Amino acid sequence: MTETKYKNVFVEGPITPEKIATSIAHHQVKTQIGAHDIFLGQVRADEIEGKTVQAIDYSAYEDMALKVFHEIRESAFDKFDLTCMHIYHSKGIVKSGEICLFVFTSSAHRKEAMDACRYIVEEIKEKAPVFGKELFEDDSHQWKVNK
Amino acid sequence: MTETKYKNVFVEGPITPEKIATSIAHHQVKTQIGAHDIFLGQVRADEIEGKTVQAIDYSAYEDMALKVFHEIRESAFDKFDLTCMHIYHSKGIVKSGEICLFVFTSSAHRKEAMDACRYIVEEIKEKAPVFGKELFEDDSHQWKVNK
Amino acid sequence: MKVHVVYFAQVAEKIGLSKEEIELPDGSNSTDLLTVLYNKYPMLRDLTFKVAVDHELSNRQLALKPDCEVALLPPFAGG
Amino acid sequence: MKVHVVYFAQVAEKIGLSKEEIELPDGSNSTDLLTVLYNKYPMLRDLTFKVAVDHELSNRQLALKPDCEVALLPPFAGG
Repeated sequence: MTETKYKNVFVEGPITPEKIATSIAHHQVKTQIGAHDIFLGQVRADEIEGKTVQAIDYSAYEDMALKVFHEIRESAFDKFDLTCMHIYHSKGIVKSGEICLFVFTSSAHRKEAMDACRYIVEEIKEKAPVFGKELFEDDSHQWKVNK
Repeated sequence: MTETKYKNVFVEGPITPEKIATSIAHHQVKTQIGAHDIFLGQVRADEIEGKTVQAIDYSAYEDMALKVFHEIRESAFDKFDLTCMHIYHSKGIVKSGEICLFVFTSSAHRKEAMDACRYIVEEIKEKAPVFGKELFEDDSHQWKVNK
Repeated sequence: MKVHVVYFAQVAEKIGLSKEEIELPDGSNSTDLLTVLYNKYPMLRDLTFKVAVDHELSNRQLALKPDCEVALLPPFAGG
Repeated sequence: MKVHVVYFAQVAEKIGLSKEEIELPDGSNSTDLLTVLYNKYPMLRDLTFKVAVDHELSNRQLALKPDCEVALLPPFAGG
Protein backbone atom coordinates (compact mmCIF):
# COMPACT_ATOMS: atom_id res chain seq x y z
CA MET A 1 0.00 0.00 0.00
CA THR A 2 2.43 2.68 1.16
CA GLU A 3 5.04 1.41 -1.30
CA THR A 4 3.24 3.27 -4.03
CA LYS A 5 3.01 6.50 -2.04
CA TYR A 6 6.57 7.06 -0.85
CA LYS A 7 9.95 7.09 -2.51
CA ASN A 8 12.01 4.00 -1.75
CA VAL A 9 15.18 4.70 0.20
CA PHE A 10 16.24 1.12 0.85
CA VAL A 11 19.13 -0.46 -0.99
CA GLU A 12 19.80 -4.19 -0.73
CA GLY A 13 23.23 -4.66 0.89
CA PRO A 14 25.97 -2.02 1.13
CA ILE A 15 25.93 1.36 -0.61
CA THR A 16 28.88 1.41 -3.00
CA PRO A 17 31.35 4.25 -3.61
CA GLU A 18 30.32 4.02 -7.30
CA LYS A 19 26.71 4.77 -6.43
CA ILE A 20 27.88 7.83 -4.49
CA ALA A 21 30.05 8.98 -7.41
CA THR A 22 27.16 8.57 -9.86
CA SER A 23 24.92 10.56 -7.57
CA ILE A 24 27.49 13.38 -7.34
CA ALA A 25 28.01 13.38 -11.11
CA HIS A 26 24.26 13.75 -11.70
CA HIS A 27 24.35 17.08 -9.88
CA GLN A 28 26.88 18.71 -12.17
CA VAL A 29 24.11 19.88 -14.49
CA LYS A 30 22.53 21.77 -11.59
CA THR A 31 24.66 24.86 -11.83
CA GLN A 32 22.79 26.78 -9.14
CA ILE A 33 24.34 24.44 -6.56
CA GLY A 34 27.37 25.79 -4.72
CA ALA A 35 27.72 23.28 -1.89
CA HIS A 36 27.07 19.61 -1.26
CA ASP A 37 27.21 17.86 2.06
CA ILE A 38 27.39 14.08 2.20
CA PHE A 39 27.09 11.96 5.30
CA LEU A 40 28.05 8.30 5.15
CA GLY A 41 27.41 5.80 7.90
CA GLN A 42 29.91 2.94 7.88
CA VAL A 43 29.63 -0.32 9.83
CA ARG A 44 32.27 -0.43 12.56
CA ALA A 45 34.07 -3.60 13.60
CA ASP A 46 33.30 -2.88 17.26
CA GLU A 47 34.67 -5.27 19.81
CA ILE A 48 32.08 -6.28 22.37
CA GLU A 49 33.09 -8.60 25.21
CA GLY A 50 35.96 -10.01 23.18
CA LYS A 51 33.94 -10.58 20.02
CA THR A 52 34.17 -8.43 16.91
CA VAL A 53 31.26 -7.22 14.79
CA GLN A 54 31.61 -8.77 11.32
CA ALA A 55 28.49 -7.25 9.79
CA ILE A 56 25.13 -5.73 10.57
CA ASP A 57 21.97 -7.29 9.23
CA TYR A 58 19.56 -4.37 8.76
CA SER A 59 15.82 -4.82 8.79
CA ALA A 60 13.03 -2.26 8.93
CA TYR A 61 9.34 -1.80 9.45
CA GLU A 62 9.40 -0.76 5.83
CA ASP A 63 5.97 0.74 5.31
CA MET A 64 6.37 2.97 8.33
CA ALA A 65 10.04 3.68 7.61
CA LEU A 66 9.27 4.99 4.12
CA LYS A 67 6.61 7.25 5.59
CA VAL A 68 9.10 8.51 8.22
CA PHE A 69 11.80 9.11 5.58
CA HIS A 70 9.23 10.98 3.53
CA GLU A 71 8.32 13.18 6.50
CA ILE A 72 11.99 13.86 7.25
CA ARG A 73 12.53 14.84 3.62
CA GLU A 74 9.53 17.20 3.61
CA SER A 75 10.50 18.85 6.87
CA ALA A 76 14.11 19.32 5.70
CA PHE A 77 12.90 21.04 2.51
CA ASP A 78 10.69 23.26 4.71
CA LYS A 79 13.45 24.18 7.14
CA PHE A 80 16.38 24.62 4.75
CA ASP A 81 16.87 26.23 1.36
CA LEU A 82 17.89 23.09 -0.50
CA THR A 83 18.20 22.37 -4.21
CA CYS A 84 18.39 18.59 -3.81
CA MET A 85 18.29 15.92 -1.17
CA HIS A 86 18.86 12.17 -1.37
CA ILE A 87 18.66 9.52 1.31
CA TYR A 88 19.62 5.86 0.94
CA HIS A 89 19.71 3.24 3.67
CA SER A 90 20.85 -0.36 3.42
CA LYS A 91 18.79 -3.36 4.28
CA GLY A 92 20.17 -6.87 4.67
CA ILE A 93 23.82 -7.63 5.35
CA VAL A 94 26.40 -4.84 5.42
CA LYS A 95 29.91 -5.95 6.41
CA SER A 96 32.21 -3.89 8.64
CA GLY A 97 33.90 -1.19 6.57
CA GLU A 98 30.94 -0.98 4.20
CA ILE A 99 28.49 1.90 3.95
CA CYS A 100 24.91 1.59 5.24
CA LEU A 101 23.63 5.19 5.10
CA PHE A 102 24.07 7.88 2.44
CA VAL A 103 22.57 11.31 3.01
CA PHE A 104 23.25 13.91 0.32
CA THR A 105 22.15 17.54 0.52
CA SER A 106 22.82 20.30 -2.02
CA SER A 107 22.25 24.03 -1.82
CA ALA A 108 23.49 27.31 -3.24
CA HIS A 109 25.37 27.91 -0.01
CA ARG A 110 27.31 25.74 2.41
CA LYS A 111 25.50 26.53 5.64
CA GLU A 112 22.14 25.29 4.36
CA ALA A 113 23.60 22.10 2.92
CA MET A 114 25.50 21.32 6.13
CA ASP A 115 22.70 22.19 8.55
CA ALA A 116 20.23 20.14 6.52
CA CYS A 117 22.51 17.11 6.31
CA ARG A 118 23.03 17.06 10.05
CA TYR A 119 19.32 17.52 10.71
CA ILE A 120 18.40 14.64 8.41
CA VAL A 121 20.96 12.27 9.94
CA GLU A 122 19.75 13.01 13.48
CA GLU A 123 16.13 12.59 12.45
CA ILE A 124 16.84 9.24 10.78
CA LYS A 125 18.70 7.93 13.83
CA GLU A 126 15.87 8.98 16.13
CA LYS A 127 12.73 8.32 14.11
CA ALA A 128 13.22 5.69 11.40
CA PRO A 129 12.11 2.20 12.46
CA VAL A 130 15.26 0.47 11.24
CA PHE A 131 16.86 -2.34 13.22
CA GLY A 132 20.39 -3.69 13.17
CA LYS A 133 21.52 -7.14 14.16
CA GLU A 134 25.26 -7.05 14.89
CA LEU A 135 26.73 -10.37 13.78
CA PHE A 136 29.84 -11.77 15.43
CA GLU A 137 32.36 -14.26 14.03
CA ASP A 138 31.01 -17.09 16.19
CA ASP A 139 27.49 -16.73 14.71
CA SER A 140 26.17 -15.07 17.86
CA HIS A 141 24.59 -11.63 17.59
CA GLN A 142 23.32 -8.66 19.51
CA TRP A 143 20.89 -5.90 18.60
CA LYS A 144 22.34 -2.47 17.94
CA VAL A 145 20.80 0.54 19.70
CA ASN A 146 21.34 4.11 18.46
CA LYS A 147 22.81 6.61 20.90
CA MET B 1 61.11 25.12 -0.32
CA THR B 2 57.80 24.57 1.48
CA GLU B 3 56.73 22.11 -1.23
CA THR B 4 58.83 19.48 0.46
CA LYS B 5 57.48 20.22 3.94
CA TYR B 6 53.73 20.22 3.42
CA LYS B 7 51.31 17.83 1.81
CA ASN B 8 50.01 19.03 -1.54
CA VAL B 9 46.27 19.72 -1.58
CA PHE B 10 46.02 21.25 -5.04
CA VAL B 11 44.52 19.39 -7.95
CA GLU B 12 44.82 20.73 -11.50
CA GLY B 13 41.29 21.44 -12.77
CA PRO B 14 38.07 20.03 -11.33
CA ILE B 15 37.84 17.30 -8.70
CA THR B 16 36.07 14.36 -10.29
CA PRO B 17 33.34 12.16 -8.77
CA GLU B 18 35.65 9.21 -9.51
CA LYS B 19 38.36 10.68 -7.29
CA ILE B 20 35.81 11.04 -4.52
CA ALA B 21 34.63 7.44 -4.97
CA THR B 22 38.20 6.16 -4.87
CA SER B 23 38.85 8.11 -1.72
CA ILE B 24 35.73 6.66 -0.06
CA ALA B 25 36.65 3.12 -1.16
CA HIS B 26 40.11 3.45 0.41
CA HIS B 27 38.49 3.92 3.81
CA GLN B 28 36.64 0.61 3.81
CA VAL B 29 39.64 -1.16 5.32
CA LYS B 30 39.50 1.23 8.29
CA THR B 31 36.85 -0.62 10.25
CA GLN B 32 37.04 1.62 13.31
CA ILE B 33 35.34 4.35 11.25
CA GLY B 34 31.59 4.75 11.80
CA ALA B 35 30.92 8.06 10.08
CA HIS B 36 32.24 10.07 7.17
CA ASP B 37 31.36 13.63 6.34
CA ILE B 38 32.14 15.02 2.91
CA PHE B 39 31.85 18.63 1.85
CA LEU B 40 32.02 19.51 -1.83
CA GLY B 41 32.26 23.03 -3.18
CA GLN B 42 30.78 23.34 -6.67
CA VAL B 43 31.19 26.29 -9.05
CA ARG B 44 27.86 28.10 -9.44
CA ALA B 45 26.71 29.66 -12.70
CA ASP B 46 25.87 32.90 -10.89
CA GLU B 47 24.33 35.65 -12.93
CA ILE B 48 26.00 39.00 -12.28
CA GLU B 49 24.67 42.08 -14.07
CA GLY B 50 23.23 39.98 -16.87
CA LYS B 51 26.32 37.87 -17.40
CA THR B 52 26.68 34.27 -16.29
CA VAL B 53 29.73 32.72 -14.66
CA GLN B 54 31.10 30.04 -17.01
CA ALA B 55 34.03 28.95 -14.88
CA ILE B 56 36.35 30.02 -12.10
CA ASP B 57 40.07 30.19 -12.67
CA TYR B 58 41.62 29.38 -9.29
CA SER B 59 45.06 30.56 -8.32
CA ALA B 60 46.83 30.53 -4.98
CA TYR B 61 49.81 31.81 -3.09
CA GLU B 62 50.83 28.19 -3.06
CA ASP B 63 53.68 28.10 -0.58
CA MET B 64 51.63 29.94 2.01
CA ALA B 65 48.42 28.07 1.15
CA LEU B 66 50.05 24.68 1.76
CA LYS B 67 51.28 25.92 5.12
CA VAL B 68 47.77 27.18 5.98
CA PHE B 69 46.15 23.90 4.90
CA HIS B 70 48.72 22.08 7.03
CA GLU B 71 47.86 24.22 10.06
CA ILE B 72 44.13 23.69 9.51
CA ARG B 73 44.71 19.94 9.33
CA GLU B 74 46.79 19.92 12.53
CA SER B 75 44.30 22.01 14.45
CA ALA B 76 41.37 19.85 13.29
CA PHE B 77 43.17 16.71 14.51
CA ASP B 78 43.77 18.49 17.84
CA LYS B 79 40.17 19.62 18.24
CA PHE B 80 38.30 16.55 17.01
CA ASP B 81 38.68 12.82 17.46
CA LEU B 82 39.26 11.96 13.81
CA THR B 83 40.50 8.79 12.17
CA CYS B 84 41.19 10.43 8.79
CA MET B 85 41.03 13.76 7.05
CA HIS B 86 41.58 14.73 3.42
CA ILE B 87 41.48 18.11 1.75
CA TYR B 88 41.72 18.79 -1.98
CA HIS B 89 41.34 22.13 -3.73
CA SER B 90 41.36 22.85 -7.43
CA LYS B 91 43.70 25.22 -9.18
CA GLY B 92 43.22 26.41 -12.74
CA ILE B 93 39.92 26.32 -14.60
CA VAL B 94 36.85 24.75 -13.00
CA LYS B 95 33.65 25.07 -15.03
CA SER B 96 30.26 25.78 -13.47
CA GLY B 97 28.79 22.53 -12.17
CA GLU B 98 32.23 21.10 -11.47
CA ILE B 99 33.75 20.53 -8.04
CA CYS B 100 36.55 22.74 -6.71
CA LEU B 101 36.80 21.70 -3.05
CA PHE B 102 36.66 18.27 -1.42
CA VAL B 103 36.88 17.98 2.36
CA PHE B 104 36.57 14.47 3.80
CA THR B 105 36.53 13.69 7.52
CA SER B 106 36.13 10.28 9.15
CA SER B 107 35.59 9.32 12.77
CA ALA B 108 34.16 6.57 14.93
CA HIS B 109 31.12 8.77 15.57
CA ARG B 110 29.09 11.18 13.48
CA LYS B 111 29.33 14.29 15.63
CA GLU B 112 33.12 14.45 15.44
CA ALA B 113 33.16 13.89 11.67
CA MET B 114 30.51 16.55 11.07
CA ASP B 115 31.92 19.16 13.45
CA ALA B 116 35.39 18.70 12.01
CA CYS B 117 34.21 18.95 8.40
CA ARG B 118 32.41 22.21 9.05
CA TYR B 119 35.36 23.61 10.99
CA ILE B 120 37.78 22.78 8.17
CA VAL B 121 35.57 24.32 5.47
CA GLU B 122 35.16 27.56 7.44
CA GLU B 123 38.89 27.74 8.13
CA ILE B 124 39.73 27.21 4.45
CA LYS B 125 37.31 29.92 3.33
CA GLU B 126 38.73 32.37 5.84
CA LYS B 127 42.44 31.61 5.90
CA ALA B 128 43.67 29.96 2.71
CA PRO B 129 45.21 32.42 0.22
CA VAL B 130 43.29 31.09 -2.76
CA PHE B 131 41.87 33.41 -5.41
CA GLY B 132 39.09 32.90 -7.90
CA LYS B 133 38.64 34.68 -11.20
CA GLU B 134 35.01 34.33 -12.30
CA LEU B 135 34.97 34.07 -16.07
CA PHE B 136 31.96 35.24 -18.10
CA GLU B 137 30.91 34.16 -21.58
CA ASP B 138 32.07 37.46 -23.12
CA ASP B 139 35.66 36.92 -21.86
CA SER B 140 35.22 39.53 -19.12
CA HIS B 141 35.82 38.53 -15.52
CA GLN B 142 35.49 39.54 -11.91
CA TRP B 143 37.25 38.43 -8.77
CA LYS B 144 35.29 36.25 -6.38
CA VAL B 145 35.23 37.19 -2.69
CA ASN B 146 34.28 34.71 0.04
CA LYS B 147 31.44 35.61 2.37
CA MET C 1 -12.76 -6.81 16.30
CA LYS C 2 -9.54 -8.01 14.78
CA VAL C 3 -6.23 -6.11 14.87
CA HIS C 4 -2.99 -6.94 13.08
CA VAL C 5 0.03 -7.00 15.38
CA VAL C 6 3.55 -6.91 13.94
CA TYR C 7 6.80 -7.60 15.81
CA PHE C 8 10.33 -6.59 14.90
CA ALA C 9 13.94 -7.38 15.79
CA GLN C 10 14.47 -8.33 19.49
CA VAL C 11 10.72 -8.49 20.08
CA ALA C 12 10.07 -10.80 17.12
CA GLU C 13 13.08 -12.89 18.15
CA LYS C 14 11.97 -13.28 21.78
CA ILE C 15 8.35 -14.17 21.11
CA GLY C 16 9.24 -16.21 18.04
CA LEU C 17 6.74 -14.55 15.75
CA SER C 18 6.76 -11.62 13.31
CA LYS C 19 3.03 -11.03 13.05
CA GLU C 20 -0.35 -12.30 14.16
CA GLU C 21 -3.98 -11.31 14.38
CA ILE C 22 -5.51 -10.62 17.77
CA GLU C 23 -9.23 -10.56 18.55
CA LEU C 24 -10.29 -7.76 20.88
CA PRO C 25 -13.68 -6.55 22.16
CA ASP C 26 -14.99 -3.67 20.02
CA GLY C 27 -13.89 -0.32 21.42
CA SER C 28 -10.61 -1.66 22.82
CA ASN C 29 -7.65 0.67 23.06
CA SER C 30 -3.89 0.16 22.86
CA THR C 31 -3.57 -0.48 26.60
CA ASP C 32 -6.13 -3.26 26.31
CA LEU C 33 -4.11 -4.83 23.54
CA LEU C 34 -0.87 -4.60 25.53
CA THR C 35 -2.57 -6.28 28.49
CA VAL C 36 -3.50 -9.17 26.22
CA LEU C 37 0.02 -9.34 24.80
CA TYR C 38 1.76 -9.17 28.20
CA ASN C 39 -0.39 -12.07 29.38
CA LYS C 40 0.32 -14.07 26.26
CA TYR C 41 4.07 -13.25 26.20
CA PRO C 42 5.33 -12.54 29.75
CA MET C 43 8.89 -12.03 28.35
CA LEU C 44 7.65 -8.79 26.75
CA ARG C 45 8.04 -7.16 30.19
CA ASP C 46 11.82 -7.51 29.88
CA LEU C 47 11.97 -5.80 26.51
CA THR C 48 12.09 -2.13 25.56
CA PHE C 49 9.79 -1.16 22.75
CA LYS C 50 7.55 1.60 21.41
CA VAL C 51 4.09 1.12 20.00
CA ALA C 52 2.99 2.40 16.59
CA VAL C 53 -0.61 2.29 15.44
CA ASP C 54 -1.05 2.47 11.68
CA HIS C 55 2.54 3.74 11.27
CA GLU C 56 2.27 6.49 13.90
CA LEU C 57 4.22 6.24 17.14
CA SER C 58 2.23 7.03 20.22
CA ASN C 59 3.05 7.21 23.91
CA ARG C 60 -0.56 7.76 24.82
CA GLN C 61 -3.38 5.29 25.10
CA LEU C 62 -5.00 5.15 21.68
CA ALA C 63 -8.39 3.95 20.50
CA LEU C 64 -7.97 1.03 18.08
CA LYS C 65 -9.98 0.61 14.90
CA PRO C 66 -10.94 -2.75 13.41
CA ASP C 67 -8.16 -4.03 11.12
CA CYS C 68 -5.64 -1.49 12.31
CA GLU C 69 -1.95 -2.42 12.39
CA VAL C 70 -0.15 -2.24 15.72
CA ALA C 71 3.64 -2.55 15.73
CA LEU C 72 5.94 -3.31 18.69
CA LEU C 73 9.20 -1.54 17.84
CA PRO C 74 12.46 -2.13 19.72
CA PRO C 75 15.09 0.67 19.85
CA PHE C 76 16.04 2.00 16.42
CA ALA C 77 19.46 1.41 14.92
CA GLY C 78 19.27 3.17 11.55
CA GLY C 79 22.36 4.81 10.08
CA MET D 1 68.38 45.58 2.07
CA LYS D 2 66.38 43.74 -0.53
CA VAL D 3 62.90 42.28 0.01
CA HIS D 4 60.86 40.11 -2.34
CA VAL D 5 57.34 41.40 -2.95
CA VAL D 6 54.70 39.14 -4.49
CA TYR D 7 51.31 40.20 -5.86
CA PHE D 8 48.22 38.11 -6.45
CA ALA D 9 44.88 38.22 -8.25
CA GLN D 10 43.32 41.72 -8.40
CA VAL D 11 46.48 43.33 -7.07
CA ALA D 12 48.76 41.63 -9.61
CA GLU D 13 46.26 42.49 -12.33
CA LYS D 14 46.02 46.18 -11.41
CA ILE D 15 49.73 46.84 -11.05
CA GLY D 16 50.59 44.53 -13.97
CA LEU D 17 53.22 42.54 -12.10
CA SER D 18 53.33 39.34 -10.06
CA LYS D 19 56.59 39.90 -8.23
CA GLU D 20 59.53 42.22 -7.87
CA GLU D 21 62.44 43.07 -5.60
CA ILE D 22 62.40 46.28 -3.60
CA GLU D 23 65.43 47.95 -2.01
CA LEU D 24 64.77 49.36 1.45
CA PRO D 25 67.00 50.94 4.06
CA ASP D 26 68.17 48.37 6.63
CA GLY D 27 65.80 48.16 9.59
CA SER D 28 62.72 49.03 7.52
CA ASN D 29 59.38 47.69 8.59
CA SER D 30 56.23 46.68 6.73
CA THR D 31 54.75 50.19 6.93
CA ASP D 32 57.88 51.58 5.29
CA LEU D 33 57.49 49.08 2.48
CA LEU D 34 53.82 49.94 2.00
CA THR D 35 54.68 53.63 1.80
CA VAL D 36 57.11 52.84 -1.01
CA LEU D 37 54.53 50.69 -2.77
CA TYR D 38 51.68 53.23 -2.44
CA ASN D 39 53.95 55.87 -3.99
CA LYS D 40 54.99 53.56 -6.78
CA TYR D 41 51.45 52.23 -7.44
CA PRO D 42 48.85 54.83 -6.39
CA MET D 43 46.05 52.49 -7.59
CA LEU D 44 46.87 50.23 -4.62
CA ARG D 45 44.85 52.65 -2.47
CA ASP D 46 41.67 51.49 -4.24
CA LEU D 47 42.32 47.83 -3.55
CA THR D 48 41.57 45.68 -0.52
CA PHE D 49 44.39 43.41 0.52
CA LYS D 50 46.15 41.85 3.49
CA VAL D 51 49.88 41.66 3.99
CA ALA D 52 51.75 38.44 4.72
CA VAL D 53 55.43 38.40 5.66
CA ASP D 54 57.15 35.07 5.08
CA HIS D 55 53.77 33.32 4.80
CA GLU D 56 52.33 34.80 8.00
CA LEU D 57 49.45 37.27 7.86
CA SER D 58 49.90 40.30 10.03
CA ASN D 59 47.78 43.35 10.79
CA ARG D 60 50.54 44.93 12.83
CA GLN D 61 53.62 46.76 11.69
CA LEU D 62 56.33 44.17 11.31
CA ALA D 63 60.13 44.41 11.18
CA LEU D 64 61.39 43.14 7.83
CA LYS D 65 64.45 40.96 7.41
CA PRO D 66 66.73 41.05 4.40
CA ASP D 67 65.44 38.70 1.66
CA CYS D 68 62.08 38.22 3.32
CA GLU D 69 58.99 37.64 1.17
CA VAL D 70 56.12 40.09 1.48
CA ALA D 71 52.81 39.22 -0.19
CA LEU D 72 49.88 41.52 -0.99
CA LEU D 73 46.81 39.30 -0.78
CA PRO D 74 43.37 40.35 -2.04
CA PRO D 75 40.25 38.79 -0.47
CA PHE D 76 40.29 35.01 -0.42
CA ALA D 77 37.95 32.96 -2.57
CA GLY D 78 38.89 29.37 -1.71
CA GLY D 79 36.23 26.67 -1.70
